[in-house]
This record gives sequence, structure tokens and C-alpha cells, in this order.
Amino acid sequence: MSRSQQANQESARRVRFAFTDEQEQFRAAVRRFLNDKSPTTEVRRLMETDTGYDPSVWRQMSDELALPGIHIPEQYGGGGFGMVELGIVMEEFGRSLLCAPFFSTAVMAAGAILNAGTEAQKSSLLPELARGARMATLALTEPDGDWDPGKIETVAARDADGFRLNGTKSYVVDGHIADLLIVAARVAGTSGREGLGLFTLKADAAGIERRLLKSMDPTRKIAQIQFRGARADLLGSLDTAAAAIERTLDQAAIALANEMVGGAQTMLDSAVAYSKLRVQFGREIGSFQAIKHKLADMLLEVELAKSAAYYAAQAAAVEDPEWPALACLAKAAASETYLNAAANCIQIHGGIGFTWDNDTHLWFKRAKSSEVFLGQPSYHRELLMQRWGV
Amino acid sequence: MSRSQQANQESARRVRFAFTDEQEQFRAAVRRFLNDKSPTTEVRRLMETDTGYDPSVWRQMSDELALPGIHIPEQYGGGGFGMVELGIVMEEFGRSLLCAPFFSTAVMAAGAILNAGTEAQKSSLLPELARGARMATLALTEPDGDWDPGKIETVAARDADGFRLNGTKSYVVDGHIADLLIVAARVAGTSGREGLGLFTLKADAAGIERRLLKSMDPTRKIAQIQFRGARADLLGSLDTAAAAIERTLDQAAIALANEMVGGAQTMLDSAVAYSKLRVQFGREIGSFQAIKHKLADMLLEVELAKSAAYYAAQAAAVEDPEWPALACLAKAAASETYLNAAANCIQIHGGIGFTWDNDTHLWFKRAKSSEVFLGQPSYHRELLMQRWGV
Amino acid sequence: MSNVSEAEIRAEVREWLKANWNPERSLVEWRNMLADSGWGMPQWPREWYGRGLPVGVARAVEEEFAAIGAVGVAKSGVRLLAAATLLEHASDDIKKRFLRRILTGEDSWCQLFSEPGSGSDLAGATTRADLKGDFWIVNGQKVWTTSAHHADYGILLARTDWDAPKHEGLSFFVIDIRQPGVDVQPLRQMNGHASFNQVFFTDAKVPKENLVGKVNEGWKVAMTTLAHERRGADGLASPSRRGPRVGRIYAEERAELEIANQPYTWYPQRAGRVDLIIERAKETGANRDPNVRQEIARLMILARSAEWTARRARATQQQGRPQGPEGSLGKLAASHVARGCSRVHTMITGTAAMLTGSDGPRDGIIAEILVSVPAVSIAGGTDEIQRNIIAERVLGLPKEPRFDTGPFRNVRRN
Amino acid sequence: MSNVSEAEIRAEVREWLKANWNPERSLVEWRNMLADSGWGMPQWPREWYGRGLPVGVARAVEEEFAAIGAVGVAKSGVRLLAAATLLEHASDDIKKRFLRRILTGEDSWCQLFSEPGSGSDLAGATTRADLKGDFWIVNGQKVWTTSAHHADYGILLARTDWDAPKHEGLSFFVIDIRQPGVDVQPLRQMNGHASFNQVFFTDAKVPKENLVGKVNEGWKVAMTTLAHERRGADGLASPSRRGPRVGRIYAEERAELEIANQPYTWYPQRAGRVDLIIERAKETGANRDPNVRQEIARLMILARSAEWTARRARATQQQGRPQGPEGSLGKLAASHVARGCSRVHTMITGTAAMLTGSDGPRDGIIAEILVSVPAVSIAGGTDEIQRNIIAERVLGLPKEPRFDTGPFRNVRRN
Repeated sequence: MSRSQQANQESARRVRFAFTDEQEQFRAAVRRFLNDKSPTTEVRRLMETDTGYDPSVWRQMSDELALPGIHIPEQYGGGGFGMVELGIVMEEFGRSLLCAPFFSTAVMAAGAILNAGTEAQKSSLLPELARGARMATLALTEPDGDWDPGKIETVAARDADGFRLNGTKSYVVDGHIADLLIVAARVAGTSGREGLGLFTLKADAAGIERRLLKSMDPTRKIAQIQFRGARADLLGSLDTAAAAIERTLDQAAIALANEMVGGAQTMLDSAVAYSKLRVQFGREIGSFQAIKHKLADMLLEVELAKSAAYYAAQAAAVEDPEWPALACLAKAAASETYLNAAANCIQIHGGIGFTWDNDTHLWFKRAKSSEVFLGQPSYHRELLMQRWGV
Repeated sequence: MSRSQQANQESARRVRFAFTDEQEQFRAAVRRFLNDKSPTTEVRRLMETDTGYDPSVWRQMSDELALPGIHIPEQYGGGGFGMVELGIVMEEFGRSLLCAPFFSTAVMAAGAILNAGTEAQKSSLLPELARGARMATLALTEPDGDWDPGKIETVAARDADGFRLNGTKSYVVDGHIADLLIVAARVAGTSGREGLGLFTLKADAAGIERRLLKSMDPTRKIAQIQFRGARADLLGSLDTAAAAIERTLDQAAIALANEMVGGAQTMLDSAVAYSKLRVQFGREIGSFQAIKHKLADMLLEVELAKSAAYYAAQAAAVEDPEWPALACLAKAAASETYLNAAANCIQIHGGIGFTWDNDTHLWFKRAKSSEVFLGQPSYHRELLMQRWGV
Repeated sequence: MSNVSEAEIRAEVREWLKANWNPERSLVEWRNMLADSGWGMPQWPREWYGRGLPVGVARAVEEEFAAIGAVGVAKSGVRLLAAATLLEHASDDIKKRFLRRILTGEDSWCQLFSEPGSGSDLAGATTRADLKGDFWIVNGQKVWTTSAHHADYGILLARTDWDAPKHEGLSFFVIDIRQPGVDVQPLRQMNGHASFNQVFFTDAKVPKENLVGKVNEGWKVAMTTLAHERRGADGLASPSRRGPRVGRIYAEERAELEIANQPYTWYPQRAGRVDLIIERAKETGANRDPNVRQEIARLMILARSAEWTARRARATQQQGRPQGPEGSLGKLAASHVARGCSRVHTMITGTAAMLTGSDGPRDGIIAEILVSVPAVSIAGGTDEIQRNIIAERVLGLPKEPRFDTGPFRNVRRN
Repeated sequence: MSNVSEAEIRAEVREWLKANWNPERSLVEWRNMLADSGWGMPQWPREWYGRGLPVGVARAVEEEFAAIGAVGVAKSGVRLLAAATLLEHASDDIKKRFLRRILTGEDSWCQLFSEPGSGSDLAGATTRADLKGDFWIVNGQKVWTTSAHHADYGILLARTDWDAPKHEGLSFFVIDIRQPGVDVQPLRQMNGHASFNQVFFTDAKVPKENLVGKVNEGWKVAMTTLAHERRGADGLASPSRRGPRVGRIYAEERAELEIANQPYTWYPQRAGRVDLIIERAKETGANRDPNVRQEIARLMILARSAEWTARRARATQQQGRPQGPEGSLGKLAASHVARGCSRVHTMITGTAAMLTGSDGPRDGIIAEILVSVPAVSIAGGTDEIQRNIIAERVLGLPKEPRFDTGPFRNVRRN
């Protein structure tokens, strides 16, 4: 450990612990937009629709705030910012539970293209995503729900003018509405991390069947996609695909961790506010130590998870060598914190917190689905140990 | 599971959930004895001695209450009772933290002889133990602290008139004062559960070196014992030794679990009593919800662990087929409960609870040493799963 | 309680059943016979459809019924809570009007205690009843009312004196639910089910003679209901009934139970289904994961210990020894078990834990467990309230300081 | 705080150090020079051994000292807490008599606040001071007093009015510890160490002029001490000092630190030694156990997150933005980390966890961690008190109802 500890200390000098004033202003702008566009009445309206988002809001967040391209380099039509700004956007989305194809398009698909694509592919694919003109997603895990890319079974068979995909992808975020699909598949006869590739194809291509899955969390739609000989183009090269997939997943984990701490903060805020309002036995329930101490513990947990999510984003932004390990750390930390915060928020609300009309369950369900999406906490803890060389 | 569930239900009919009136009277008698003979002033006095017990109290508990032989059949000079009564004794000892060679002599050594010995050996060895005339112990685990008998490395080499032992045993309870040693060893060249045997020898035999170990818990002494060609007799046969060792360990785990719930109850009682006495901010601290709820949780935990310890003892008493699994269950449950109860008792006492003069640390240290003795909770949880066939 | 008298009673009931039990009778006809003979509620007094037998012996009677598959009096839902409360506190007139039809199952009842503003703090009820001539006029709102939409009558706790202290201004009534001033609305939960109702009262009428107990002494009456509710929650299972269960009476009983159990369809899910854990671990292969094994072990240790604790409490009670603290702990333990189940089911299920309905594992049962578990630590008294009860009543710790004394009118409330 | 002035100050202090720093001076001589020049406490006012610089710039001065290995004023133990309190509240006479010798390290101080009866409830002190002529006569007992047996003076909180409300009857004194009425006894802890003392007062004398602040306004004064103590606990590390550190002055400083650090020898143990975890897992082979790996990961996630939270708080503060809630959380987090360490060290160590001293792993350090951890959630304010502080001060939740109002004489206490 002594060499890596030394590395930690050096990187700690570079990794920032505070947001800059510009970043705080950016956050404030995103929050204003969300307060305006994504009250829970809108979340509830959109979650009952099949598409699950409001195209006009998506257009506004693209045109006015240029969010989908925030982390895409300027030469590909993006804002040229990095993981920290992406984290800020995700945190605010997590706070408000915005229903929009951001995580799929900006984090997973754009991430995969940036990590795997050739210069030409990046130049051709990214600008449309950056300006919100097209929606895209990454189809990676399969019905078994395993997040280890080595377990991918979908096969890409080479033919005259590219590849043909056969297999089934599941848990594809916004897979039902994406225009562009990026699919992880393997050359026939390979296994593990050998022979993996990323492939792009239009969602309306022949040989594709998409089905919306019934998710516990209706605010983020997921789909199953079957490929039956669908024609696809290789993104980048087969040699580098495994590493690109891994990098994309790690960035996605950091983005999701930031989203989760945003949601956890909402749960804390809601619980604190209710405990100051609700009177039982002639006093605000917030004056009972049982509630007080639960809220103090929630605050501690949320702050700790925030620190992990923020630090992981900052470390990724400066390419600190430890960042992939920290992606696991942040995802594991945020998952448990979010779920506890949501469960405690229901508990503090009492019976009313368990009703459909109370908003808490919307976050609870997001917490629950985020807990397992990209891999559950125990998976990330084990991966963390491996990456730390324990 | 359906067959084993059925078996569970049937056994549940036989396993008793309440102590009989006779058992309650027996418990009361033991408690009276301990209140009289083992106040903490005595515990503190004895824990500072090298031998760690008071011979006159040991004689009284043997002569007046016949405790060392409580579970030994009458034909070997014992009381003819079983695991339930043994559990009652252990629970009361755990409550009062009695310093005496009971666990070593009655539970571990007498248990091993009962489980492994021939009729002749039982008749010759047990009566002396039953009437407290000799102290004995079982030397099983070695300096690596592994409780899996398959890992034993001490070797028993056969010679003309018996066996010669070579190896080192550690964590031997009362190993420094026992008159009779029962040693688990293996025939040279064997491994795992093959070739294991139990051997008896006098502690003053040639080729034995005993050393008191520095234990965190001075109320239960442990020793390291080196064997250098010491002559020993085989207890029972080599064929059945592995099963006898396992059975002895399982019975010991149940006995220890009962001791631990007794200790946990003391911690709860002490915390409750203090919280009713101690006044801060003009009110008893027991009127603060933080304390109230902590104590309610402690009560729940202690009651649950008691149920597990009692049930395991009852199941063992009627040879319910599930009992070896329940030994693991009870040990794991009691370990965590005892430690939590002791830590919470210190916490509720505040600073004073951390002082040497306050008695709480005596139980805390017993909890801590019991947690790892016979195997830590995670070891027993895994074994439980194996025994349940999961 | 001597063995002799229990044996005699067993012989007597066996004989009576032999003479009278016939599964082709109608349910109501049979239960009227039970009411008349007293065998339906043997522990009740002889003048009110019982036989005045001690509780222990009543249990033997139940066993005799079970042995031949004989149907008992209607016990589902709030019926028996209402009946037990009326038996203890109501006028003979009320008992005469309501008890028999409760036992026959002809009338269905609901409990109108909880309100939006008084959840944990039941005595903070603000639904009011004002005496106008021969009627109490009721206005206000109740909530968490199980099966109100099927009920004929409700037991109602309402405020009748706003100047008295909180617990001394409440009265207890029998109210006819099927009247214009009562509006029953389903209350949808986060798991999609609607097990409960809200009940709105707008100038609903209660005849003067439907007051149970004395005016402003309703809290004491409600305590009886709650004590019976808690005892029911102890989970003293009825003896399982054997036999083929074919005949008209069984069909009618099944229909009755179906309605009564409707609100509870999701309860097995919310309890976390600990019984499924090992099965699921094996079917998914998660039993090979050492971490999952540890978590399963933790959970099963908890669940088994909780079960043994309940049985220990019962065994002690049956031995006639004073009950230990074990009885009060069940609800809190159930809450831990349910949370543990949620955690372990998630670990076992992995990514598929987010799938629900027909896409989810076990046809959505796993997802339903996961979104139902938060109710366990709230419904029927939050974990926090349970801890207070345990700390104060079992451990004898000092009571919470009170801030709701003096005239209720002046007590702070939402 | 502008960069220009910081650069100027840096130049100035560098020049002064160049002219004056010499490691062969005696410690006291050098520190007297620091007191005279004001460079030892640059943020203090010019009239009291300082230079009136803003805190941010004072930090730059410290860095310049560190850069050449120059020794600063005496800061160990309670000295600086006492000094900061006196600076803010004491008379010029007291400041003149005590401040310089605090800075030079010639006098050592202890804090006499806690009592056996007032642990979490500091303002419940019952040690009394009664004015007799020109002296306050002190009787009572203090506890948890670090280094009292080495101290020359103590800052004392004592009750001077028993009819005033609790917080309004306390006064704050400087007391000479080396007098016959003061008896200092070591207090042995469960881990065998004696880091603290008990101090008994029997008609101990405090000259009238040693009152700090006004009579009966001592609580306000003590608040200043506690605020400084909390700030210290935030763990703002001093810049690390480089250079060979050879010379008379270093030897004298080491001797001083050795005495000051004596009570803290076991503190690294009680903090749980999270730094040892991975090392120990590897050396024992426990890193191959999937369950241990999960537990290590949990613990390291907690520990790293706590560290980042502290740094986040500091970074925000340094940016001049209002500090978020992060600062108040450190102590509670440390408590979780320590408990986690205890758990994981036990898992890693297995049966050997019960061995101590030379028989135990790492020469008994592991055992010492395990028996010291309970102190972390108590010392310096229990976890329960921390949660109250966080809930009330950070989250703005309603205060605890008070039961200790009115004349202190009538307040319930042990």
C-alpha cells in the first residue's frame, strides 16, 4: 500500500474539495430550471406515460442549458466541461427526479462513444447527442443482470458490410425511445474480456424488437431489446472495447452516485421539513430525540456519501489513477445512503408516508432501482477491494 | 427444505419452550449461591490471581450444589441432568462472571469424555470430575486459533505403551491449573478429519510445558501448552474421535451461548438501573428517548438471543436432529448480542462506564473474548448454512 | 382448569357437535345454533351467547371443533374486537341489538379511531360528536380504516368535550356506516394496493342510545379494543382444521373470508416472506455467494429467534407464570425481520429486483415485498412508539414528559 | 487577506527569522523573543504578544516558520485554550500575569470543568466557590482532567450562586493547582491507562482578582474555551516541519511534548487504527475471505468518506463560503469509524483477538484497540449529545424541553 498511499497523497493535492464559484452558479441555474420544469406533479404525469419524458423540456434543457453535451469536448459540439459538471447535473436531477433521457443519452451513450469511438465516429455521432437532437443509449447487461462485461453473450458476427447482432439486452435505460443504440457484444467463439466490441445501430433498423419492461421505478424507464441479425457498425476497435466499456461503466457509476446523493438530500430535506410541521402529543415530532437523532444520522450519512460522490467525480476529472476504484466506492456508498434516507423519510412521515399521494415513494423507488442498477453495493465493494489490490 | 421443515415442525412439538418449575428452582438456587459467593469484589480479587479461582468456592459448588456433574449421568457420579440444566448453570455464571474452572472441567473435558470415552474410561474419569475433585480441560485449537478440528496439527505417535504427543495447543481454558488434559491430535501422516484422536494425560506428566497467556479477559484464564513427546492414552477410538470432537464443540457452543446471554442480561439490567438513577439536565437520563430506545432495542436483542440459546439447549437435550446447526445459530446470535449489550452499557454510563472502577468492563472483556472463543460469528454463520444444507 | 373438567367439557362438546354439526346447513343457521348453545364463544358469559368457561378450556373446545372441521362463529375483520369491546362496556340494549349478528357474520364492522392528525397519538382525535336532541351529530375524518366499504357498523371514537383534557373529552359510539353523512374512500398505498379507507363524516347521525360507556369516557373503552387488537397481533394461531371441507356451509364461509381478507392480500408480501429466502437463494444460485450466505444466516437467526421468543412467551403464559417481556417485542422484531428480508431478497435477486409485475421474479412478488416493507415499521404503531411502550411498560423507565395536558382546545396540534 | 499583504508579511517574517532564529538558543529565551516580536501569535492583538493579523495570514506565518523548522510558542495541552479564553475575557492584570508564561511554556495548564455529576450536562457543576474576604474558597470535585498532575494552573468553572438558574450561577476562575487544598488523583480506565485525573478541592483558595469575567457569568467564558476546543478537534493540522531538527531548542521542545502527550499515548489505539486494517488483512491472509473483504470495504468507504467530508468543510471555509454542516459531523463519524475498526480488526484477527500485551498480535496493539474503542463515542461529548447538537444547530430542529430551569438549588441532580 505504501506506494499507492503516496500516490493518494499526491493526488489529494490535485483533487479539489470544493466547487468553484462558476460550478456553484451552474448548479443554481440547473436547479432553477428543474424547480420550474420538474415539480412532482410533472414527474407523476410523465411516469404514467409510455415514453416517460416531456420532449419540450428535453429541448429546452438542450437549447437553453446545453446540458446533454455538458461533458462533451467542444470540438464535438459539447460544452467542454467534465465529470464534475456532469456530477452536478446528475445530483440536481436526482434531487428533482426529472424524467428525461439524460442518463441514457449523455452519460451512457455519449460516454461510450467518447471512450471507444474513432475520431470520425465521435465527430459524426456526438454533436447530435450534444444538442439533444437525438436520444441514444447503451445496451450492455443482459437478462441475467450481470454487470461484468466479461459475461456478455450477445454475438456480433462479421459479414460483408459490418456486423450482425444476435442476442438479448435488458435493463436498457430509455431503450424504448432511443434513436441510436450502442450495443456491447462479442465476436463468436470468444469469452471473458476477449473479443468484446461496441456496435452502433439505429433503433429502427431491421431485426430489432424493443419492449418496455415493468420497472418498480416508473420515473426511469427500462427496456428489453432483442437483436435478430440486426446490422451494426463497430464503434472504435475490438482491441480497445473492453477497456472502453469498463471506463464507461465507471463514469456511469460516478454519475449515478451523484444522482443518488441528490435524491438522498431531497429525502433528508423532506423529512426535516415534515418533522418541524407535524405535531403529535402536543409537540413537533422533530422535538423527540427518536426523530432528532434519526435525522442527525441521516445528515451524517448523506454528507459522507456526498463526499464520496464528489471526490470520485473530481478524481475522474483529473484522471487521478485511483478514480476507477473510487467509482465503486461512490456507487456503494450512495446506494445504501439513498435507500436508508428514503426509508427513514417514509418512517418519519408515518402512515401518510406510505400513501401513493405522498411523494416520498417516488424517491424510494428510484433509490431501490438505482441500488441494483450498474451492480449492487456488494458487487462494487468487492470490485473496490480488487482495484485497491487488497 | 420441505422434509427438513417437516422435521422442524415435529421436533418443535418435542422441544420445550418453557423451563419447568424444577428448573426454575434450580436456577434460583444457583443464583443465590452466586450472589453470595461471586460479587464483583470477588471477581476482581480472583482475576488478579494466577490461578484465577477460589478453591473453597469450587469445593462448595461441587459439594453443596453438585454443579460440575450436573449433566453427567448418574452411573458416572453425576446429577443425570442434561443440556438444559447445564445451560441454566452457564447462564447464571455468565450473569455473575464467576471465576471457576467450570467451563473447562464440566463442559469441555467432561463433554469430551462422555462423547468419546469407552465405558471403562467414563467410569474411571468422570466421577472425579463430577464431584469436583479434579479439574480438567480440553486442548484443541492451536496457535493459529482455527476451530475446525480438521486443521489440528499436533501429532500423536503410537509407541509400545500408548501414544506420544508433539505439538502446541493454545487458548486452553484453565490449561494452567487443570489436573487432567484431554488433547486432540492426529496420527502422523493424516490430514483433515481423518486420523484424529482424543488423548488423556496428567498435566504433570513429563514433556509438558504450560504457560499462562495474557488474555484481554482476566476472568477466564487461558494457557498455551507445549507437548514434547508427552505420553498419553487414547480416549475411545480413532474411528469416532472426529465426531466426538465435533459434538463436544457443538455442546460447548451451546453452553457458551447460554453463558453469554446471562452476561448480556447483566449488562441490560445494569444499564436500565443506571439510567433510572443518573440525572442530567434535571431529569433521569432514562427519560430521554435516545436512552429509552437504546434500552428497548437491547431488551429485544437480549430476548432474541436468549430464545436462541434456550432453544438450542432444549433441542440438544432431546437430540433433535437440527441441534448441531442450532449450536452455530445460538453462538452467533449470543456473541453479537453480548458485545452490543456491553458496549451500550458502557455508552449509557458515559465516562464513568469507561473507568476501571466501574464493573462494566469486566463483562465487556468477557463478551469480547467469548465472541472469538470457539469461533467468531461469521464462522458459525457459515457453518449454520452448511448444516442447513443451503 | 383442572384436567377433569377439561375432559368433561371436551366430551360434552363432542356430543353436541355429533348431534348438531352438518355441513349442509346454511352458515347463518348454524351460527345461530352456536349462539344459542354458547359453544361458539365458550369463554363468554352464559347470558351473552357463551358458556362462562375459562380461556384455557375454551381452547379445548376450539380444538374439538377443528377436529371434525366444524365452522365457528364469524371472527374475521374488526368484528370480534367490536364484540369484545361491546361485551365489556356497552348497555344491554346495545349488546342485544348487535352481538348476535356479529357472531353470525350477518353484520360487518370497522374501527374508526385513527385520524390524519392523530396517528401515533390516537387520543388526539378531532372528529367531533355534538349532541342535538336525540342524536349525536358527527363531523370529521378517519383514516386507515380497514374494510370500511364493506362494513355495516363502525366503532367510533369522537371528541365530545373540547375543554376537558385530551383523554377525557372522547366518547365511544356505534355508528351506522350506511347512511348519507358517511363517505368511504379508498386510500391508495405506495405499493399500489388500497387496503385502507378514509371515512369522511358530514353531519352523520348516531342515535343517543348508541353511546358505549359514559360520555367523555370513550378512551377507556377504546383501550379495551386496542388491548384485544394487540392480543390478536400476538399471533395466537387457531388450531388448523382438518377434513375435506365440502358442503354448503364451507362455500359460504369461504365467500365471507374472501371479502374479509381482501385488504390483506399484500400483507404476506409486506411481511417480507422470510420463508422464500432460502428457496430463492438456491433457485438463483446466490447460495454460492459467501456474502449472501452470511446475510441469509443473519436473517434466519433473527427470524427463528423471533419465532422462538413468541413461543416462549406463550409457553410461559400457558404454564400460568407471569408473562415475561417477550410478548411486547414481537412487533419490533417483525419490523427487523421484514427489513432484513428486503435487504436479502435484493441481494439474491440483483438487478432483477427492479422488475415488477409479470416481468419481475416470482411474478412480481419480490418487487412487491421490496415496496411494501416500509409499512411494517409504521402500521399498527410505529417502531418508535413500540420502543416507548417497551421502555416504559416493560423496563419501567420514566415516562415522556407531556405537552398535551390541560383543555384539549388549547393543545397544540396539526 | 489580499495576496499582496500576505506576500509582504511572508517577506517580513522570513527576514525576522533569518535575523533571529537559532536552534541553539534555549526554548524559553526564543519564545520570549516570539512574544516580544508578536510572531508567535500573529493573529493576537499587538498589545498582547501578537501582530493583529487576520487568521488566513497567520497561517502563512506558520508556514514560514515550518519551512525553516523554527519552533513556535508552546501550544500543547490546555495552554492555548486557556490563553484564548483569558485573552477574550480576563482583566489586563490576569493577562499580564499569565499570558507570556503560557506562550513560553513555562507554565502548564489544565481545564477544570467536568464533574462526576455533570458529564454531558457541563453547566450542572456543583463544585462551589464561596467568597471569604479576599479569597474564593473552593470545594468539590472535578474529573476527566487531562494532565492535572503536571499543571501549574487550572481554568475552573465553579458555582457561586445557588439561587440563580443553572447557567447563571457559575463563575470562571484561574486557580493555582500547586496548593494544599488541591488533590490530584489519577483515574484508571478500562484499558489500563490513566489519561485523566480527578481533582479534589478542599478549601482551596483563589485570590479575588483571579476571577475571569464577571461573577456568575462564567458560563459565557467557558463557552469560549469550548468553542476553541471544538475548533481544535476539527483537526486543522499544522504544516509539517522540515529540516534536521538538531540543536538545544529541539531537545527542550521534545521534552516538553513528551510530557504533554503522555495522556494521549493510547489515543491512536482508541481511534481504531484504520490505517492498519488492510495491512493486517494481508499479513493474516484474511484478505482472502470474501466476508472480510466486504467488511473492509465498508469500513474504508466510511473512513475515506469521513476524511473527505472534513477536507470538504475546510476547503469551503477557505474559499470564504459559509461553512456547511460538514464540520459538526466529524466527531460522530469518528465514532462510527472506530467501532467499524474494532469489528473488522476482530474479524481479521480471529481467536487471537483475545490475546493482549506481548502475547497479542502487534505486541498487544490490536487488543488495546478493542478495549479502547468504547471511549470514542463518549469522550469529548457522547454520540447522543453530538446528535442533539447536529439536530438542533445544523438542522434547526426544536430544542429539547428543559427540566433544569429555576433556581439551581431546586434542580434535580445526582
